[in-house]
Formats: sequence, C-alpha cells, structure tokens
Amino acid sequence: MDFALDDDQELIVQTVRKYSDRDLRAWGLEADRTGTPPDKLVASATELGFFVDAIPAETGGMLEGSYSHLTRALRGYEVARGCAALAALLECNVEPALAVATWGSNHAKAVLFESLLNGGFATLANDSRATLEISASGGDLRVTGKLGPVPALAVASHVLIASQDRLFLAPTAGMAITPIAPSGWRAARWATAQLADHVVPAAFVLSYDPAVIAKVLAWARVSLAARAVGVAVAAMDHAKAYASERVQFGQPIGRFEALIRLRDDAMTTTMAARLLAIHAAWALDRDLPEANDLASRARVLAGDAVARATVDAVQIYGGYGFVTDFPVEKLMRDARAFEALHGDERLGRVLAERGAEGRNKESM
Amino acid sequence: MDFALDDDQELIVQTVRKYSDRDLRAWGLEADRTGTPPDKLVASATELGFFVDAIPAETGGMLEGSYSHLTRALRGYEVARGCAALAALLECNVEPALAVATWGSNHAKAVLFESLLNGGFATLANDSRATLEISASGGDLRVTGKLGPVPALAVASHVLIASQDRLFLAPTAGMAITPIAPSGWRAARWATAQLADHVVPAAFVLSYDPAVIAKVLAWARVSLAARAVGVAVAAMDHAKAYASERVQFGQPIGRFEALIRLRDDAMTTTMAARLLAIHAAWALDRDLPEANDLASRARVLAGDAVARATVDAVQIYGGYGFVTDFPVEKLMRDARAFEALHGDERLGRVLAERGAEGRNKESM
Amino acid sequence: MDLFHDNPLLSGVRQMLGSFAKNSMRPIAAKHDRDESMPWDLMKMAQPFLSQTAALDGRKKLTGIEDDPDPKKAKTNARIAVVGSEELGYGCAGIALALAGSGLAASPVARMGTDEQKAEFKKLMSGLDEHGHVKVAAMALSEPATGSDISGLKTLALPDGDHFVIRGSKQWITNGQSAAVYVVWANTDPSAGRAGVRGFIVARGAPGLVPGKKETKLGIRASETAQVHFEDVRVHKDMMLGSAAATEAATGLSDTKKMLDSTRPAVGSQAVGIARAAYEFLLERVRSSSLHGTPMASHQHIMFELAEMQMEITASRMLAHRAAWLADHHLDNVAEASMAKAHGARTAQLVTNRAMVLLGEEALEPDHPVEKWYRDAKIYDIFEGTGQIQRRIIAKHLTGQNPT
Amino acid sequence: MDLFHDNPLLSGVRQMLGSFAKNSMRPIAAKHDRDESMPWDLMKMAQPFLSQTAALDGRKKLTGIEDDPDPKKAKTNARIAVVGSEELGYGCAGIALALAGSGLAASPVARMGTDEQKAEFKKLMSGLDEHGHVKVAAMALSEPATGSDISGLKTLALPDGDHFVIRGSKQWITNGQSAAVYVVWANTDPSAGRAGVRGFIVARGAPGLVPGKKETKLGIRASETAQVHFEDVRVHKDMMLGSAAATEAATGLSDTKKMLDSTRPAVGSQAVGIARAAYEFLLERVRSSSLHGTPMASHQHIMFELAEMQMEITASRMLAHRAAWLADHHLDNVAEASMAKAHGARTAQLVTNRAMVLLGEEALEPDHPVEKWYRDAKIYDIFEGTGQIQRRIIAKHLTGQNPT
Repeated sequence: MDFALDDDQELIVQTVRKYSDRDLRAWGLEADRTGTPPDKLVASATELGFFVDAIPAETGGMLEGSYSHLTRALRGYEVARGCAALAALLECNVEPALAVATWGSNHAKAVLFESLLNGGFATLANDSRATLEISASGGDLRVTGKLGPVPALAVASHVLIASQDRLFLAPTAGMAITPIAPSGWRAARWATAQLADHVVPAAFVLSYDPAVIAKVLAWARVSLAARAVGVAVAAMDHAKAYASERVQFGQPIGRFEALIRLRDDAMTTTMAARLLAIHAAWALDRDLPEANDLASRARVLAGDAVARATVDAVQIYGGYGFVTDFPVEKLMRDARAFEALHGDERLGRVLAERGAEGRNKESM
Repeated sequence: MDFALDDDQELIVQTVRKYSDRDLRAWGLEADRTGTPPDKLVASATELGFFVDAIPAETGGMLEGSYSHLTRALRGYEVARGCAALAALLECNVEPALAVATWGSNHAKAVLFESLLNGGFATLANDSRATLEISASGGDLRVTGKLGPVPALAVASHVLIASQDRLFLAPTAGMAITPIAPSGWRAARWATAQLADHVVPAAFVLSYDPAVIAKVLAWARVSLAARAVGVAVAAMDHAKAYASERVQFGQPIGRFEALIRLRDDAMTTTMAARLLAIHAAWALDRDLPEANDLASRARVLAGDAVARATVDAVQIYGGYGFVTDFPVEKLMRDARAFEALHGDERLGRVLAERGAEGRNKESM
Repeated sequence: MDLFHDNPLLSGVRQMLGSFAKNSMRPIAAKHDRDESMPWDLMKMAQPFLSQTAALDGRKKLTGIEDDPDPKKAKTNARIAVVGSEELGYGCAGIALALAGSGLAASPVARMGTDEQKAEFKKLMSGLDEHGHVKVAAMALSEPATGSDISGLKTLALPDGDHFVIRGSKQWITNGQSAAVYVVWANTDPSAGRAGVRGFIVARGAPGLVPGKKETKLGIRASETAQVHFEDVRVHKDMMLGSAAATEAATGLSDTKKMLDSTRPAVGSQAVGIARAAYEFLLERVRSSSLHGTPMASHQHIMFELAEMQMEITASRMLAHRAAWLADHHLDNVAEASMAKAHGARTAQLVTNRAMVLLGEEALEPDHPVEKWYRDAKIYDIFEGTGQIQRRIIAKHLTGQNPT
Repeated sequence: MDLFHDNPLLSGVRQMLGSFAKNSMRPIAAKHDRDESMPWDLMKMAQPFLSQTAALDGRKKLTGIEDDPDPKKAKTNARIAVVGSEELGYGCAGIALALAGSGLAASPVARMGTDEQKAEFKKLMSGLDEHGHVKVAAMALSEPATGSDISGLKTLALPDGDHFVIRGSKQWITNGQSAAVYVVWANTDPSAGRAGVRGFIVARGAPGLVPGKKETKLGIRASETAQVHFEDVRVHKDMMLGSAAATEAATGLSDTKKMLDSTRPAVGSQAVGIARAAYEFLLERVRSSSLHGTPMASHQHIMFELAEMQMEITASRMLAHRAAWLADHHLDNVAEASMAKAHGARTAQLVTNRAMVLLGEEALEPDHPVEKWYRDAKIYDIFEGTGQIQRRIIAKHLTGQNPT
C-alpha cells in the first residue's frame, strides 16, 4: 500500500493547483456574479490538457494508453477548490469522450472528437428517474422527454445519455435547449432540453449493457466526489483563516471550542471522503469488481461532507458568511449540485440493493 | 498510489483472518461469558507472532528492521473482527515494547523484554486528564494516583504510562491492582491500580519530550481505530446475514428500504474509517509530520463508526439483538471502550487546537 | 391540564414516584442489573401504589382519584402514565418494567374478561408465592417467528368438549418464568386466520405448561424475559377471553394493538427518564470536576452537548405529553403517539451515548450507571414497535400507504 | 391557552396570516428573491394589519384586542408572535422580515421614548415616500466589529451644546438604505464605556447621514440589509432615548437585549415555518409522483424522512410555544427561548437540506422554492444570536458559567 503520489501525479497536481489558486478562484467569483465563465478559460485549460484528455492520441487527443481516473480525481479535487462551476466545465467532456472512445462506432468517434478537438463541449445526462421515453425504429432511437438541468448542456454539441438500459450519444442540434443559471455552479452553462421524437442514429448508440452504463456512471460519481471534496476543503480553508482573524468577546473566534470542533469534524469527514474517492478511482483504473460500489459510496460521503463543510463555513463566518463580499456563501450554493446531479445517491443504492439483494459486490 | 496489499501483508492478513474466524470468534463468546480469555490464546497467538512482534530480533524478539504500523493495523482489524477483548490482549504489548526498544535504557530493555519473552504482558496507560501526581526524587519518579481502567493491567508485569510531560515504564509490582470485568472487552484482563508514591527508577523513564509521548499515543490510536473498524464490520456482517433470513410482513427484512439504508450508511462510514486508519498507519511508518493528526482523526471516525454500526446491528436484529444467544449485543458493549480509552478523542483535539492555534500540522 | 399548566394531580405523581425512583430504585439498580434478578422486595413494598393488578383495580391506589365515568369528559390516565413513566425510567428502566410487567396481562382481562374471569385472575394473583414474592402475571403473545409482525401466530387452541387444548411455544414473555398466571394467545380455528385467535387465562402449574429458558439480556435485566411452552395444556372454555363469534373483533387482538398505541407515549416517556438520568449524572460531574485545572463547566465542548441534551429531552418530553393529552381528550393520537415513542427512544440512545463519550475512561468502570443506562436505552427503539415501525405508522398517516 | 388547547384568538391569527402567506406572499416570493428587491406593494397592502409602527400602535390592528393592562394577568403577545411568525415564515422568510423590519427600530422608541419622541417617530413614519412606498425605519446598532458581541460600539455621539454630533459606521442594518427614520446607537461618553451608549432618533436626509452599500445576500433577499454612515450628523438632545444618567440601565441596551430574548421564540417559529414549507412541498410531490413506476409514497427511504421531518417540526414548534407561554405568564424563559430559537433553526436547515436531496435534480431548477428555503433557513442559525450563542445561554443557565 502506498498513499504517496508518483512524480507524474505530483507534477499534475502542482500545476493544476497553481492554476486553481491563481486563476480559477478569482475567475470563479466573477463568473458567479455574471453567470458566465471567462473567455480565457478554454484557452488556459486546454494548455493544461483539459477537454481532450480522454480522446485517444491516435485520433488527435491527448490520451496515451489507458485513462487514469485516479489522476482525474486528483485534478478534479484541485480545480474544484478554485471553483465548482468552472471545474464542471473542465471535466464535462470526459464521460462522452471516454465512452465513445471505448464503445463508439467510428462514425461516432469521428463526429464527437472533431467537435471536441475544435473547442466544442459534450456532457453527460443521467435519466436517473427513468422519465425519458425511448423507442427504437430500425437501429435508430427516438427520444421524447425532458433532460436536465445538465451542466454544459447550453454549449454542448453532444450529450451522452445514460438511460436505464441504453447508453447513447445524442446530438444537441434539434433539441429545444433552455439555458439556465441556477443558484449553484451558476457559470457552468446549465441548460434543460425538451426532446420530441429526437432522433439518435444507430451509429450513436453505444451500448445496451447495464454493466457498461454502470461503469460510465461510476466514472462520473468518482469525479463528482473528488470535486465535492475540493469545495469542502476550500470552505474549511476559508473558515480557518477567518476564524483566526475575527475577534469576538476578546479573542479570535478560532479559539472557541465549539467552532474548533465544528470545523474539525467537518474536516475529518472531508478527509475520509477524499480517501474514499481516490480509492474508488484507483479501483476503476484496475477495473476491480468493487469499483462501482466504491464510487457510489464515495459520492454519498463526499455529498455529506461538502454540504456540511460549506454550511459550517458560513456558520463560522457568521453574518459575513451570508453576504457575497465573502467567499463562503457561494460555496454553500455550489455544494448542492454534487448531491442533486444524477439524483439522490442513497436512493439509488437502496433501490439497487432491493432489486437484487446484495448483487452489487461490496468492497469489504 | 496503491491500495493493494503486498504479498507479505496479504499472507499475514489471510493467516490472521483464518485464526480470527476459526478460533477468536468462538473463543470470544465464551470468554465474554466467563470474563476470562481461553488458556490456548497465548500459545496459539504466539505462534502467529503476537506479543513479541515489537521486540527487536537482536534482543530475542521478532522485529526485523523497523516496525510496521500498517501491518499492525491490518492485523488488528482482522483479530478485532473475531473478538475485541482478545484483540486487546494480542495488541497490548506493542506500545511498551516498541517504546522501550526505541527510547529505553538497556536496563529497561532487559527487564521488560525478559518478561514479555517469557509470556508476560505489558500495557499502556494514558493519563489523559492529568490526574496523576508525579514528583521527581533524584532521577527516580514517585507516582501517586489512580490508573485505569486499563486492559491487560490485571496480568501485566509493566505498564507504560504516558503523562502530560513524561513517558515511563512502571513495574506493576507494589501497585494495589484491582482486577475488573467491565461490560465491554470483558475478558481483556482489565484492572485499575492505586499508586501511592510508587517508585519508578530513573532507568525506566523513557522521555520528557512531548513529541515522543504524542508519537506513542498515535501508535495506540491507530491500533484502536483499526480494531474498532474490525468490530464495526463484524456487526455489519452479522446484520447482513440475519436480515436476509429473518422474515417479517412476508419478506426478508433485508428488503425493507429503511434497514438497507441503516446498514449501508453505517458501512460507508466504516469503510471510510478503515481507509483513514490505514492511511494514518502508513504515515506513521514514514514518520510524516501529519501522522499524529491522521491517527487522531482515524480514531474519531472509527469511534463514531463502531458505536453506530453495533447499535444499528442490534436494531436490525430487533429483539434477538438484545439477547446473548445472538452475537451483536456483545459487539454493542465492546464498542464503547474504543471511544472511552484514553478519553474523548474530540476533546483532546479541541484542547490541543486551543492550546496552540493549529500547532498540530493538519493533513490536508 | 398539561405540560404548560402545572396540575396538582400530575405534580403529585411526579413527586411521589420521583422520590421513589431516587430513594428506592436507584440504590438497588446496579445489583439487579449485575445479577439479572427481579426486584422482589421492592415489588412487594410498592404493591400498595404500583399494584401488579393495577389494570383491574383502576388507578385508585396510585392517585386516590377515579376518572369521571362520563366518556365525553377528559381523562387523565394517559398523562399520569407519562408523568409516572418518566420518573420510573429515571430510577431504573429494568425495575420499572418489572413493576409494570403484569399489567400487560391484566389489561386484556380488565377490558374483555367476564366477572368470573376477573375474579379468577385476581384470585390467582392474590397473596404471596412459596418464595414470599408478590404474584406476577405474563402476557404470552409473541412467538419466535413474530416480532414486529403480530399476525400469523402458530400456537393452537383446539376445542375438545368443554375445553381447549393449547399447543405451542411463546417467546419474549415478560415474567415468563415466574408468572402465577398466564394470558396466552392461540388460534382456535386456523381456517379462520386471525379471526380464530383468542386469549386464555391459564394458571401456573397447569399440566403441560412449561416455563422455558430465561433470556440473558443486554439491558433492562431486572425485568424477566423467558420462553413459555404449552404442551397440550387443557383450559376450560370459561377461561377464554372474548366471544366465540369468529370475527377478528372478537379476538381482542385489535384491542391489544389499541392498547399498544395508548401505552406508546408512556414508553417514550420512560426513555426520556433514562435520558434525563444520564444528563443529570453528566451535569453533576461537570459541576464538581475539573479538566487540566480548568472547571469542566468552562468548556464549550462539554457544555454545548449538555445544552443539546437538555433541548432534546425537553422536546421528547413535550411530544409524549402532547400525545397523552390527545388521548385523554379522546382525540386521534396515533401519529403523535408514535412520534413520542420514536423521539424518546432516539433521545435516550443519543444522550446515554454522548454522556459515555464525554465521561471518558470513567464510563469503563464496572456497574457504571451511565453505561447501564446506555444498555437499557436500546430496548426502547425495539420493543412495543421498533423505531422503524413507528416511522411506518407516521408515514401511513401522511399518505395512507404502508411504505416498504 | 396554548399549543394543547386551541384558542380562538391564536387560531384566528393562524388562519388570517396563513392565507395571507399562501395567497399574497408565495406568489411574489421568487421574484423578490431573484431581484433582491423589497416587496413595497405588499407592505402597503399589509399596512392595516402588519403596520410598520406596530410596536407603537400595540397589536390592536392585528387582533382587535388589547392586552389586559393588569401586569399580573397572563398576556398573549408572545404566543401571537409565535403563531404569526410560523405562518409568515411559511410564506416567505425574506418578505416576513421586510414586513417586520421597522419593528426593531420602533420598539425601543415605544419602550423608552418620550411622548414627543414617539410623536416625532410616528410623524416621520406617516404617509408614503416619493416612490409611493410605505415608510420604513432602521435600527442602527451593529457595527463591522460587533457581531454576536454587542459591546464596544465605536460610533460616537459627542455633545455640542443642545446637540450631539454622531460619527461612525453601522453594518447589517435592516432597511439601512430605504429608512425614513433611523434609531442609531452611539457612545456619548467613551470614558463611561457601555454606560455611555444611547439611542438617537435621526430623520432620513439629515446632513451627514449617508446610506451605504446594500449587501447582496445568500437568502432572505426581500429584506434590505445595508451599511449606514454617520459623518458628523447633528441631532438635538431631545431626540436622545433614555436618561442622561451615566448608568448602563439608562442606555436601554439591556432592554434591547431583553427584547432579543422575547423575540427568540418567534424567530425560532419563523424557522419552523420555513421547515414546514419544505416538508409540505416534498409531501405534495410524494403524493403526486412515482419512481420507476412505483408510487413515491411506497418507499420507506423517502417516507421515513418525511416522518422524521414531521417529528422535528412538531418538536420545534412545541419548544417555541412553550417559551412564549412562559413569557406571556411572566415566567423566566431565557433558556427555553434559546432552545426554541436554536432548535427551530436546526430543524429549518435539516428539513430544507434533506428535502433538496430527496427531490434530486429537480431542486437544481432556477427559482426552485425548496432551494430558496434552504438559503433562507441558514440566517436563522446566525442572526439574533448564533446557534453557538444560544447554546452558550442555555449552558450558562445550567452552571452559571460562560463556557469558551
């Protein structure tokens, strides 16, 4: 066992952390006000290898060999410390690109990769409550129903849709897209979409295998978990700094036992969630049988951790935590999407366990 | 990063697990009834390298090179799955032996190791509320006050005492020892001791360095955390098996969502606590600056996990969980000592943070 | 007359049982927990005001006051039970259940019994047994396969002339070994399903009635729990409770369920008593002890948890009083009774758990009261309907559906 | 007359404000949350029964009934406030605070003001402003450095002949930008410390009175919060509240603290209203929706949380009513008021958080009410004394010590 990063990982973490601390954090505050990401985001992040990191090198991307979800988790944690909304945009291409690279037809690869390699976006939508009506006509699919809210959907050329028994890539052209700026991840280019007999060509259907769909969702869960932990840690960092400056009743509030404990407990949960997310990513990279279960549990714990840490950070800031001049109220808003996206993770686990008593292999 | 066990670790885990499942679990139930461990415990565990694993080979023990707290954590987790009380006896020699081997005088080594190598016991007492009166006369110490309850103290030849600013080995000869069998870890040979001007020769004083004392307590915290997780997992294993057999309202209770969730949430916390404990052990082995903080957090989370998992296991068993014919009520009793020994871990953290704003290096 | 307005009757009960708890229950609690023995002497001593046959005597003995017979008028039973239960739980939950155990058997007799049956029951319960102990009764309903689910009893009572022949095994029976009289529930007509179930009054020593193994328990160890086996026990039909009509109503089982509803607030309140005991123990320790030379009371880490405990205890107590007040006013209290029971059980577990943690190593001492209360508290989330069953009842009240 | 016994006065308030909340507040809540704007039209419409100067009018306008002047007789104010606050919080916490904001400034004038000062205050508050808005008042007490700790104000009011010259900056001031009249607290004699602090009535437009930056907030966005700067504002001594005697009592600050105690139950109750809103939204969704083809109501995962929510909401509500009942009966309620406030705030945060999680992606929609309630709820654990301050008060009540 070894909890140390190797040199490549260390290099990536250091680079991304610098980017996150120097640029993303500041950009994020502005982007939250305006509801739009800065223009410079794409260029700067592309330099660091975002957006096309899951596209195989032989097809023009940057992926050499097999994809590392561990590296992605480490990276996602760092960028989310800067801004959850921008982090969502930096990570949204991975699931579509990796799924198409793994299970897609040459046509699907050609179309999607061309879009992404030219600065386009793609994103993942999970039909977690099975509300889409999907019918097959010939090999094509016809999809009716509502998508989202989904981050990056407002700017995406394609959306990877995981339904109960199908995984397919849908071109957004022809969808009735409504861009929105919700309270959390405001600048993440959210949208909802109405699909009416939206046609998905046979060549864009990636799989009917539940195991494949489960795997793609596990990728997303680990990434969400890692980013949630990043937001939680950002909240705790702010709270620690503030608590050592703010004086009440004649001493820094950071010396009051109740506030020390509030922060310390949130931090312990956060650190545990981070380990669980990294462990899950490591298991995904090795395709271990318990990987999906770990990914799901990591998201459960990280969701709890980020909700708690951000609320407690606001509490430690007191009145200042409630106003936009200070950074933590944004974090409390941003925290929600980590639990809401793809639906309540605990509910999913309960239904899965009910459906098939302990079918999902447990990890210990 | 690598979460896989190496071959040596795998071998140790498999061997100890077999011992735990085959012998310790059954022995533990009987030992809980009688309040005494089985005679065969010492011989069987000695074969597996317990008791003298922290005594350097050159002085007759089994320790080659540096001690591995990671291996100890993996081992402790397995034995505690069998029985927390017996596990406490199997692990109690480590802190005294390792501390004496590291900081002890040749005289202290000679005396302690001779006792342990001849089947004797030693144990650790933490004066966490600073109630001992310790005075120096010449190089010797004179100690007055109450020790314990401390496991293994009833059979120990020596007790390693960690006070606020001193670490020393006290011979139990001459102490007024009262053996007790509390509700938890009943067979762990507990005792309390009254010390009246108890003399500790200068050669038995190991250190006045707070950093040294903190390190020894960190060893104990990681071991406690790993064993606590073992008890939590045992509770969840029992609960899972029972829930799939017990039928109420026409179906196995394991199919009721509320019970699925009860168990699943406890399991997630438990898995996270296990990772944190293992991470802390790894950090101890490398003497990393964050090791002590990780060890303490691991104990916080493991304490929560074991209290919750054992209570929830009893809940899942319902009335059967409340009677001694079934295994889980013992686990609920055994859970308490993990939080009670050495005092409330959270309180310790809060006081430390107050004492020196963020002096203890945080791990992320 | 409720938690908001003080009331002489309720405060009288509170005071009387409060001092009984402190002076008579507490001193012997550790011993009976250790020995897992019934508090026979205390039961005899308490007989005048906590009679084993209280259900048939009415509560005259305890309060000296009869309810107004007018069914439209508000009663006070439920609130008296809630106030009294908190004090008894505060004293010792196990002893409290030993004192109340016979009531489970007496109340169906009181509700459904003929005068002859009531007289027989009282006769069997009168005087002392060969050990000089007060007589106790056992309600023999649960079976190994029935926990939260009381349908599908396997014990049979097959008619044979003027008698019924009872065959089957019962589990979780309070006073199962020591009872002088058993009220056993069995099916007289399996083809009729639940409608065939009836209660029978059976005296100790009846041929074929074999008290079984006594359970060793995690907590409430002063209350006896045992199995009881019925090996072709002949009972005269005059000792069958309820009518012969093969209707579910006639079984009295639904009344028994109603009885559970009505006792829930008191059960929740007993749990509140346990929580209060642990809270007061910790508060006393905090007032009298120091930590590294500073008063414990100066530490938010400890004091804020005490504040939290007081908050939860107050909330649980009010839910119990609220549910009882509704019952006494003949208003629907099914959901409120379940809230009171579930919340009280949660508070008792929460407070005893946190109190142990905050006490540190002290709580490892043998016979430590807080550790005992921690073990006692757990049963309140299990018996009389588990915490899950209570939430199921509340949920059904919200939507009409039973969630699974 | 309390939570246990229904009462025409309280149920009248509950009904009237309940329908006001549903029909008048809910429809405009999302808009004012989005725009962060004051609900001026609603405030004008509500003026007849929720007057901006209610503190001076007494509550005649709302209930049509005066309290019995006999100080020994029980009052109903506190309970009316608790009942009304839950309904207003249920409608929209931000709008509720906009409606009540002026009261913070009016009540010290009502308590300590001379007839002349009351008249002046009423005159300044009468009629509409240039935008046709009702006039509002601002209580200008907090400063950047004072949060939970209200001692050590830095704003000075130095005597200069018949006038005082006020200099300093105030923060967290409700209605800070729009107020027609300010009640500002400043120190007239720094050497006297707290004893030198006095309140002054200052009209909008007084030279040197500069409304500052308006805060953009996480929640309760329909209520205006701003800074106010006093740059050598001259105020005649007749507009100083309280006596000149250099005693701490004379400052009225202790009364102000008392006022906070008396409003805590109502604040906790407003939080209960938010929790109830989220709970009812989820319950309605559960009743009307399905999950993978099964009714949501058939899932314990969701229903047991609803049961939990109902339990917590009921408990918080009872704590608030209990604290108010004590106040109305002139009994000490300091600890109970803090429990009511702390428990209500916790319940509001807990319920809105869990409701969002259970709703899933739906809760990500812009203007989703539950997401808004989640943001609104947080302030209840911060303002009027943080959750930590409440627990500190309870703890001090237990041991007489202030833990740190």
